[in-house]
Amino acid sequence: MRLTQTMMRSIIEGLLYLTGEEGLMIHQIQRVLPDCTEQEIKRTIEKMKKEYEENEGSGLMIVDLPGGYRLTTKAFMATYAEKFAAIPKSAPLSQASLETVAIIAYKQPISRIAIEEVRGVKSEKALQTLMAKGLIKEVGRAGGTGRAILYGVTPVFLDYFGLKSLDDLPPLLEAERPASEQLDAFDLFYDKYKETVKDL
Amino acid sequence: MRLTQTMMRSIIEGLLYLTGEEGLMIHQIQRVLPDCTEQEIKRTIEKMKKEYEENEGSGLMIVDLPGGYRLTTKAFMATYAEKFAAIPKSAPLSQASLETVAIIAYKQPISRIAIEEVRGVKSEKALQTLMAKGLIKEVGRAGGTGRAILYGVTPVFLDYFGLKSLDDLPPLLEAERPASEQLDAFDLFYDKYKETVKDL
Amino acid sequence: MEYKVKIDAFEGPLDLLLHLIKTLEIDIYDIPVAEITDQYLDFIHEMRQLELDVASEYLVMAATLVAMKSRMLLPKPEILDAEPDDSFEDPEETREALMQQLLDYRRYKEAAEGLRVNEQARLALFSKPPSDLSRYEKTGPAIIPGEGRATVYDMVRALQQLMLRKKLKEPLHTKIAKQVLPIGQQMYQVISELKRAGHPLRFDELFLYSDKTHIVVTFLALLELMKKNFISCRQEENFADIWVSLEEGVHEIDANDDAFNY
Repeated sequence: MRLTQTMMRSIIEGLLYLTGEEGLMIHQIQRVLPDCTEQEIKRTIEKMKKEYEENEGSGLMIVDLPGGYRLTTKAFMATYAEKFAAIPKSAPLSQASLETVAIIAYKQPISRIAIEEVRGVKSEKALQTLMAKGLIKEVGRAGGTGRAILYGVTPVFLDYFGLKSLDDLPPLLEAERPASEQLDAFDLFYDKYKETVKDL
Repeated sequence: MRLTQTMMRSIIEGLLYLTGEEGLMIHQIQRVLPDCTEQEIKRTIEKMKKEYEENEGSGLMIVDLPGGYRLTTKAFMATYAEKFAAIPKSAPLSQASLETVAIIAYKQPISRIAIEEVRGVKSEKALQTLMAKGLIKEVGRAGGTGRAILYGVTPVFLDYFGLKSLDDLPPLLEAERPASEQLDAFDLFYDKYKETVKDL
Repeated sequence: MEYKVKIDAFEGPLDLLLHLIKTLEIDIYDIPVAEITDQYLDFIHEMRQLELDVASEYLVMAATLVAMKSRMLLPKPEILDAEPDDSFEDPEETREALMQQLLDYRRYKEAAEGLRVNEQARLALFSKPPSDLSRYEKTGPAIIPGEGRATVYDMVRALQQLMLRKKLKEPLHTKIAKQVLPIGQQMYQVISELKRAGHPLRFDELFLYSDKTHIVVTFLALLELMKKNFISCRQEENFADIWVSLEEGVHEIDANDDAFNY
């Protein structure tokens, strides 16, 4: 018996609920609904996404994962969600860790020395933090003496930054772009960043 | 500012989702929405209940708890949840489980305490996982007070790791060698192996 | 110039330089070395006066800038000899290199800011923990998937990492007692162990201590004992455990026997 669109929607919603933060993979849905094509599943979920988004009476939404989807609360819910002590509020990454993981994401595989050359400062502690958080991992060894450890980002990295794949990373500004244009784009960022550190 | 009915509904839906199986108590909602009366909250949820129930496109429903409510999957979802639960997890063993099973393989029969001494961290959850997967089993009891359970690996372990017998376990490198040297020797071997399994 | 920003707000000398370039409205593609050097030094000086701990990286950059500035003040050496003076670093090249470094760092710093936006957005989304599906699980043998399996190498790797972790936790300095371990004494030790056990022992069970000297001496002792026919070693097949047992008549030997006088 073929499933109706409505039935399919309700089953997927139920599974999204059950899997929670783990996320629901498309291949898992296919195992549960073997009669549905990947196309149908994707189309249904895209429709659901839109419905959740447009329904102001709903506090939920569906976000993309690599190979699947996850049901989450909408962003406006953050303040209400945080009032629940059970939800641990994760601290954002330090600036050092953020810069380090950005360099790794764009230049992987890359050694500690190469990272430090770009940043101009020791980056050992940042690497340790990122390893501990599972955002990066050893992906191999460089040739030559010392056989330095090479680092790369993990699937946890994608999830942490809400990226579906590495292709979602914003393109790096080309160093070749005209100086003025490049500077403006940068200054916008920079001003925002420095606004918070004007004390002393 | 008073919340609209729509806003209230969406916040409660978000909270119901976040609390999941545990359920959401009315007094918890009041803490998050101090401006709403118990009456208003109850009325909103009763309305939501009806909406979920009548919406055939939804796999979810709200059930009453003493003093609160719980979001759960509709009864018809059970067969699909079963199908989902039967999907083998493709996630490889966690680092904790790997360490634990390795210690057991090389040092069996061994007690939980002894494993934790080697690992330096609690290992109960890893043991549970390994038991559930059938990779280890109880093989006896230690002498002395407490008569701690001793663990050993099973034939499933051999199968899982593609070993003909325990003698096929690679010899452990001597722990006495300098750490760096030890790692390098191993990495040489490991890199070769990993060349074939390049993930992310 | 006023210093409104704490040095803590900077991620190192490159970040500080970018800040100065911006506040002084300097063209990053044409950095006036003298000016930027003075400003940089002023900033560092101020920080030191405030008794802030200025990381060594900042001081290294200060030295580089000063060197660059002073070379720029010197006249270029005239090339009289055919051989160029290797010790002379062209300050223009140094300036170019610094500019490239700043541009490169700035790209990643910007990328990091982009990721910060992603991070903030992601941190605002919450999900419930996955439901316990065990009530839906049919009992039966645990199903273990074929794909994505850990291999035996993953397992050994995990153990190696664990051992390394332990190793790293150990104190760096340990007492090194120079000791002489006579082979004869170790031969006697091996025989005593075998006697006490009353049955054959696995080869590795005879290595009671893990220091190198002990392992080497024990190994030599075993070879010596085999040569003297005090013990025998048995191995069922390649790579199987080696079992060590006493030969007949060895039970009577005591520590004062000449055989152990090494």
